[in-house]
Amino acid sequence: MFEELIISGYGGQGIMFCGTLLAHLAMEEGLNVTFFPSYGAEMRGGTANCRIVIAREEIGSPMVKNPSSLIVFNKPSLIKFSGQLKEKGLLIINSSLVEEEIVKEGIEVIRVPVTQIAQKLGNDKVANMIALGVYIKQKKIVSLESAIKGLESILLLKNKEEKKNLIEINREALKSGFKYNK
Amino acid sequence: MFEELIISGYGGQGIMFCGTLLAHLAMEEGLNVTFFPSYGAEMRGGTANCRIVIAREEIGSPMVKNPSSLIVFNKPSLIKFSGQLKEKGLLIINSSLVEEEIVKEGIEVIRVPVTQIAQKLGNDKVANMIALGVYIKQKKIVSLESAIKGLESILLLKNKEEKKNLIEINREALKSGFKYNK
Amino acid sequence: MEKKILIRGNEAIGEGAIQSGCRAYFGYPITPQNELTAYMAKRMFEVKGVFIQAESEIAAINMVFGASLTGVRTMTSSSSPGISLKQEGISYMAACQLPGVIVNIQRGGPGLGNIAGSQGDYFQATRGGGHGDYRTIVLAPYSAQEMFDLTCLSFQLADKYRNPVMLLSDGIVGQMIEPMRQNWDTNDKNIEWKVRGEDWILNGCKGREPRMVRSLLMEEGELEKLNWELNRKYKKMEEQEVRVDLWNIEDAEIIIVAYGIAARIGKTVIQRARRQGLKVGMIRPITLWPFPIQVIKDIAQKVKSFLVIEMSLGQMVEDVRLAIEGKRRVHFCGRPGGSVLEVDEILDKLREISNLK
Amino acid sequence: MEKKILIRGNEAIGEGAIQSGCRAYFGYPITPQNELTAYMAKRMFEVKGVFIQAESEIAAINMVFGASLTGVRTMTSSSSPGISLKQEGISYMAACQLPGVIVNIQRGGPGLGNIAGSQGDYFQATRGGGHGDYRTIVLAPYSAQEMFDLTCLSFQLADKYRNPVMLLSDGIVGQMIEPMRQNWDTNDKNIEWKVRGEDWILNGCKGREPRMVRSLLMEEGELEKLNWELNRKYKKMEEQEVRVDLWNIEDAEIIIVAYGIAARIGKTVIQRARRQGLKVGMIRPITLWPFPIQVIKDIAQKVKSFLVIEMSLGQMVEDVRLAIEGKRRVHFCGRPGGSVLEVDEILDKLREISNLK
Amino acid sequence: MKKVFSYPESLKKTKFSYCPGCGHGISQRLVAEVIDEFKIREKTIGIAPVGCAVFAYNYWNFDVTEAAHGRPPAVATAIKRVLPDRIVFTYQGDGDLASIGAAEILHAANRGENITVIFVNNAIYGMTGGQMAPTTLLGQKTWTTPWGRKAELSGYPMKISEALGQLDGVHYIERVAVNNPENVLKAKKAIKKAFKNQIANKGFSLVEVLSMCPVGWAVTSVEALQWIEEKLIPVYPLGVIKDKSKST
Amino acid sequence: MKKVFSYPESLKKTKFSYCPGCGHGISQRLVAEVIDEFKIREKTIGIAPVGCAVFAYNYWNFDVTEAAHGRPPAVATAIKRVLPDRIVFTYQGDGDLASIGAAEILHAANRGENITVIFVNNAIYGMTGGQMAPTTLLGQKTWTTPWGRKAELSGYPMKISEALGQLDGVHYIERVAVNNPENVLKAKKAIKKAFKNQIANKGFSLVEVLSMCPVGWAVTSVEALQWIEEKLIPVYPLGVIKDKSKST
Amino acid sequence: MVKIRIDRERCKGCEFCVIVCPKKIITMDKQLNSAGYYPAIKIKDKEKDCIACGKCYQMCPEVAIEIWKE
Amino acid sequence: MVKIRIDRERCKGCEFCVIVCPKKIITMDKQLNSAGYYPAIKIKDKEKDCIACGKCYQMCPEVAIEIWKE
Ligand SMILES: Cc1ncc(C[n+]2csc(CCOP(=O)(O)OP(=O)(O)O)c2C)c(N)n1
Ligand SMILES: Cc1ncc(C[n+]2csc(CCOP(=O)(O)OP(=O)(O)O)c2C)c(N)n1
Ligand code: SF4
Ligand code: SF4
Ligand code: SF4
Ligand code: SF4
Repeated sequence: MFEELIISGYGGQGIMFCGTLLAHLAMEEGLNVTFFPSYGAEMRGGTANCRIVIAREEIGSPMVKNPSSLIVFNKPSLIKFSGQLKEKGLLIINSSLVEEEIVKEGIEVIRVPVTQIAQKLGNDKVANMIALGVYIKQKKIVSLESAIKGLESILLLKNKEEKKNLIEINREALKSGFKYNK
Repeated sequence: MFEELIISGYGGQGIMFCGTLLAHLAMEEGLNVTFFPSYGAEMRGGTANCRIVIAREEIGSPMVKNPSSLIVFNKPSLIKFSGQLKEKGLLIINSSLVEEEIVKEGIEVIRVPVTQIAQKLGNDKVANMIALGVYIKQKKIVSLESAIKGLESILLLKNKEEKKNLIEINREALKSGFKYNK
Repeated sequence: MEKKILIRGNEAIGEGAIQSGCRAYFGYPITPQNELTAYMAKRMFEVKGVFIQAESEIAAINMVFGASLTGVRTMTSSSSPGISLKQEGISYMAACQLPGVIVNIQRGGPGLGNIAGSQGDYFQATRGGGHGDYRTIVLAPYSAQEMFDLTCLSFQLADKYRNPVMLLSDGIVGQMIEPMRQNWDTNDKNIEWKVRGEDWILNGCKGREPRMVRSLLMEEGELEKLNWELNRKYKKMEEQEVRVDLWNIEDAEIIIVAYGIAARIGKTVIQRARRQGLKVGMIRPITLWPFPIQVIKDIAQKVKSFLVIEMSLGQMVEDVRLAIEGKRRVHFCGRPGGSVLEVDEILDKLREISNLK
Repeated sequence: MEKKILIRGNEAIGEGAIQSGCRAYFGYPITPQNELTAYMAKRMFEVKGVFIQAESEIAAINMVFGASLTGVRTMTSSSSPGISLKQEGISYMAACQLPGVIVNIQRGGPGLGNIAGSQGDYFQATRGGGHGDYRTIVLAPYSAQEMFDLTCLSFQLADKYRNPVMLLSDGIVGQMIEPMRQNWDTNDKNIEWKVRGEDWILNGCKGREPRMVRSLLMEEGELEKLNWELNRKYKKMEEQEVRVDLWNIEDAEIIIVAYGIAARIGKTVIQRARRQGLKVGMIRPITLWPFPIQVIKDIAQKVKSFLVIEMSLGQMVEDVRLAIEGKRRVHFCGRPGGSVLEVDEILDKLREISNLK
Repeated sequence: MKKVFSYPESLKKTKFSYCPGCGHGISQRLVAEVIDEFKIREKTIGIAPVGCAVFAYNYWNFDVTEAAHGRPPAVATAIKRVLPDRIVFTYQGDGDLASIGAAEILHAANRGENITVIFVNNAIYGMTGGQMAPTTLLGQKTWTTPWGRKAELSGYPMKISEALGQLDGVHYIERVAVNNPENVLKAKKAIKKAFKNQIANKGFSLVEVLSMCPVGWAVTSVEALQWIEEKLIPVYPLGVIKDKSKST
Repeated sequence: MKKVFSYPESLKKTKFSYCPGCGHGISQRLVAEVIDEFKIREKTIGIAPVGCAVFAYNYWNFDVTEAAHGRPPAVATAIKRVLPDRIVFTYQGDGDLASIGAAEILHAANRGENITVIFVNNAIYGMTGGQMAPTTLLGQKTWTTPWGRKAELSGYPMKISEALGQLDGVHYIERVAVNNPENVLKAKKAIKKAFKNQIANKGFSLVEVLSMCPVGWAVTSVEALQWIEEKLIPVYPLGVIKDKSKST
Repeated sequence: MVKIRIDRERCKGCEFCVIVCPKKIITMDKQLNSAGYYPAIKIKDKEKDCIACGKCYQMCPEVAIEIWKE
Repeated sequence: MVKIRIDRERCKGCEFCVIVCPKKIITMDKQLNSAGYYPAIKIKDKEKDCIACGKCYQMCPEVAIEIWKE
């Protein structure tokens, strides 16, 4: 297994959390993993993206150039990265914000209106978890159960006295992503 | 000709002026010359000395280690440098301040009570010129006339509106050094 | 199974310092090392150490100077422009033989440059960007694990030699998050640390003669004497402290020499090159100074040629050339300004080299 | 006969600057370069230029940065510790491609050291003590005459390449007084000087588009682009600006390589060695960067071995080794900490070398 | 119809890269307006700091350079000395001016350099992600004061303008804020005065602008306006700190 | 017979290397006496500056280090933070403290570090041979102001103590002189207070000592005493500049 | 008559203009602009109440507002 | 009775003690000391006038003076 993933979107869309959670899940599965974040030239706003490599073998460069998978949350990200996707790669698009139809051939495209689904769940901040759910199901890096366990433990670690309902809604988002039928 | 000279004494005894004047005179004679000053670790007081090389050929290092001549104005200088003097070297001692008799063999020693002579001339600051006069006469690097001319031009340069009597007394000092009979 | 945690390179350095007993940290914000300063702000408070956000990098290195004088383990960190400002202070520490760890998470230069990872400060780190004939040991981690481990080693070596040690990493390894072994006791109270160097530190002259620590040495020959003393110490480091990581050397015909992030990229290159049938191995200097001269000399006997890869216009390549002394061809592939070396480009270069007679 | 004047090395630099049209000087006192700062205080007033005793070396180099932006020829000077403090600023100037002259009258280091002449900052000067892949041209005068001449050349090269140039001398050459040709018009009013670089300077955007001068280049590949551009410029310097002085080379069997004050000592050594029948010559690099690699390579064909002499623990010797690539033995004789190389010691070494097979 | 409030000529059309609600945009517009009003655009040279405002050269429509962190006063000094008939100003954050650049501002002020300084005090290091600034308030949580700034550990909110006011070289210092339209207009007046002083060769003038950094303070943009009113102004009172024209 | 005025224990017997008539010897003796009187010699760490006083480690009979030029406050801060029960002080010249080290002193003061600073203002750079200091008087001739200091070119005599007085972290600042026996005794009192404050954990204390540099001023030793009285004190008036114990 | 123009693409949605407008002419849009912000927009039919006081202009950090007057 | 001692070798001849002494007990020597300075010396027979005010001690930059009292 050698998976190279780029996740990209606006700052504030939870890109980094999505990526670190995935890295954590991979680590818990005993895999090697690297996570590399990148912010645009601007402090805030603008695009943010991260690169994740997951592999059984030792990981050399963490700097993914031609990802095998790509998750994009907005249009600029699609424009920027879709060309770099490997042949037969996986592309997950937040169809709530990205209308574009034209993407290159020979890749698998999954469109999911993650922002809408998230809004329905009551918080558009969990769009990231929905996308992650979709991704995990596709790539089978980890089971849904492990993913949920990982998510909970990380949220608990980060926000010691976090309200339960934050965990709740994130868990639900992850689940609905996993169960989403394209 | 290859002359290496060290002049040494207390700070304030006019060591540096003495040395630069000599360098100037040598230059005017068309010789190569270097002058290198050195102050002790302390700002003022302590010893000051300078190293002068005068030669027809190109001068390499200005850092005289074994001088062919040495002029010392005080006891610490004698102690410090006399051992480094070359064989057959010339040693001029300010006998007003240095009583020591024992100096190494095989060198030419001239004792001149330059401070006393200077005091007689009316200003113990010109002791340096007396010593220089003695030196010039010995080494014949320059004639007394050229030396006086050089002295005057330098003093004029340095102190644009300098009182005449400063030039006067320096000139006299140089002369009496030149004429001093050991 | 060992416990692993996911940690950012910069934070791994911080924890390494804490676990090494570092109890005085002085820093000034600069990207891409900010997580380290922030980490220290939090952890020093927890372990009752000293944390000061200094008014500048200059103040920070001079605080390290002061803290080191007292015998506590101490550290500062910054990135390229800030490290330039510390050069005078580092020279003073070297002259006064004060231990201390200086972390440089390199970014793109020269000037303000950018905040991407880069390796443009190799010369500065290994040749002494400061004035005078001094040396600092330079360690170059290439993973989160090494960020931790080499930080610990930095403190040990700094103490062992009473010398500043520089940890030279870059924005990529600093920002990257990776699993790392957590093989320490997480109860801070159990972290052992003690004051070092009871024979030279300044802590009040009770029960002993007053001491002075200084680098102004104006008496004749005094400074020369210090320099020869330092020189002997540096020679000892050259003999004893070289560390290097070899990879796929046995059957290699071409050797990649790379450190830090470039070495990781090099590993990807080698993985792919081997699949294409190219016999490529790697020498990864872990100590950039002292540089693994002998290791390179020895391996040079057995291989065809060398390829140095750096995220710079070519700095370490000089050390490789100095080691090889013209006995093998030394090729170079570099990218400056914080741009990341391309695996494909290096592969091309390797193919080109392997076709050379 | 040409008119000669007796002048101190430091002051010869100052007059060279004035005669080159330098009209903005910024300095901070430090021994052994104080005569230069004092000289500029006096002369700048006379020629109606700008003189500021800055609050620090850091302020001074950043003032040079500012003055250079306006198109005026500008200079700063200091000695070792002060030069360390300027490293960030020099890196910024290199990044912004701003001309300017930086004078380092080296003293003994590391740390506060002493105020004697030394050559311990060679690495710092030639490898860029600051961060990032930049280069400064480094000129090394060895007489009062060259203090003047090479200062003039520094300004020309700085302008030609829009790059900082370092004049690297030391306390001995700086303090030494020697005759120098006075071949300029002593009426200050006749000194010609003009603003340079009308196409890049900042002086208000009247009649043109606004300009920006900056080194923060955050867009993808932007900083890399600058670095490659700089690299091309540096390559051009390497091709065109090498300057070297050869002495008694024709029949030489052993070559002394030395610069600055060490080269003067070397001359005395050679004068004496020749009297003793040793065929010794000298290569004196005048540009330390770009280094006379090819000259050394060529001469290496014809001679037996090399002896590098430096008032340091051995820095330039690396460049000589890099040039010679193991083809000849390169010996070294150095003294650190501001102690002066002994003629006799070097003579001994020469004899030893000439007896080697 | 006539434009009554329009984009100043001294601003390029480029979008700012600042965070939503950031005060830098307002201050930089005010500077641009003042320069327009004095008609000095073609002879002005601006010096951007290292800090969020570093990108000012992308925004201002006149000659701009960027100085090393903390060194704008040194750069400005040299430019003004060489070109005394140009208008030279620095624009600096609190980290740049009061922390790493404390010596440079103190000395430019003490020399009485005839320059204008716009000092944007947002009580935080914005660009590097929100560390303590010298001007950070007691109790304020930042990346490097995770439990709030404590005087014993990190000292006091630094009153650098008051300190500078003690120096004989200083002609004019005023503290303003940009947290409501009235204050913005007062800020503009102060900035105008600071440039007018330079035009009239009066010497060193500095305007301290209390400015929003919602991201650094971890509040919403609108809350940031109140934060200035309720927290910042009580510690840094608005008004003239020194004005040599008025003394005597 | 009993010794009534004798060489303090906290001074080694080494001779000073200062010029005849230099004020450093007096100030350093006063520090030594105060340390003797508080019986803190064995727990004191002194920090010498770069300047004529750099050799202080040869004179003081307790632990002493030498900081890089201008950085004693940073070095002192670190030592005091790591060893809060030791007595830590800096001894700095006007070039060291007010010029290159302006940022460091400002920030140590603002942090309210519990240290003592002896600031020797002799209105000149002594060690480097007599250049202008920030505190040099207008009209004063130095190596770098050959025609006398002019405000337009070199700024004003810097009142750094007054500027520091504006910072909340400062507990105590007083200016004294050592130009006559009465002033010397007052200087000692101030120095004593500055150490006492540290012992009592009161925070940052600084004593500015107006001090003779006959060589730098190009006057005789005796003239230097008058020079302080007639020239220096009118610009730098003696007395308490700030004392938190007294305010309230 | 007064006209105001809010540059939708410059706006970053800070809401300053909304809260300072004495006539409550401005509100926030529900659609993102291309930079990912919800920009300010004029409330339909409210523009006629505008008195050109310029408060929105003064407070807008993006200089996204311009105002015309008869 | 009061006794003062001036360390001839420490003294650098600044004359401070001479001018501050209210009883004019001190003067300058005509002989250099080994460091090249003309040091201060007690004027013969004047020491008995000393009141141990310590002014010379306070002003001496070289800490060259010590004073004893009965
Ligand atoms: C020498 C150096 N040190 C540190 C930095 C990193 N740095 C960039 S901006 C900044 C501080 C910004 O804070 P401030 O001046 O308050 O401006 P703001 O961003 O808040 O507007 C720092 C420390 C740098 N670029 N150079
Ligand atoms: C970084 C650096 N810059 C400059 C110097 C040179 N230097 C030595 S002492 C000194 C100033 C001394 O003046 P001051 O602090 O007033 O002390 P004083 O000698 O008058 O007592 C300077 C500039 C140095 N050693 N290091
Ligand atoms: S971080 Fe703060 S100062 Fe910087 S752009 Fe954002 S709001 Fe403005
Ligand atoms: S130069 Fe001045 S301060 Fe320095 S020792 Fe001499 S008199 Fe004292
Ligand atoms: S003030 Fe400007 S940026 Fe803020 S919401 Fe209104 S138009 Fe948008
Ligand atoms: S005061 Fe001291 S140094 Fe001065 S003359 Fe008297 S004894 Fe000598």
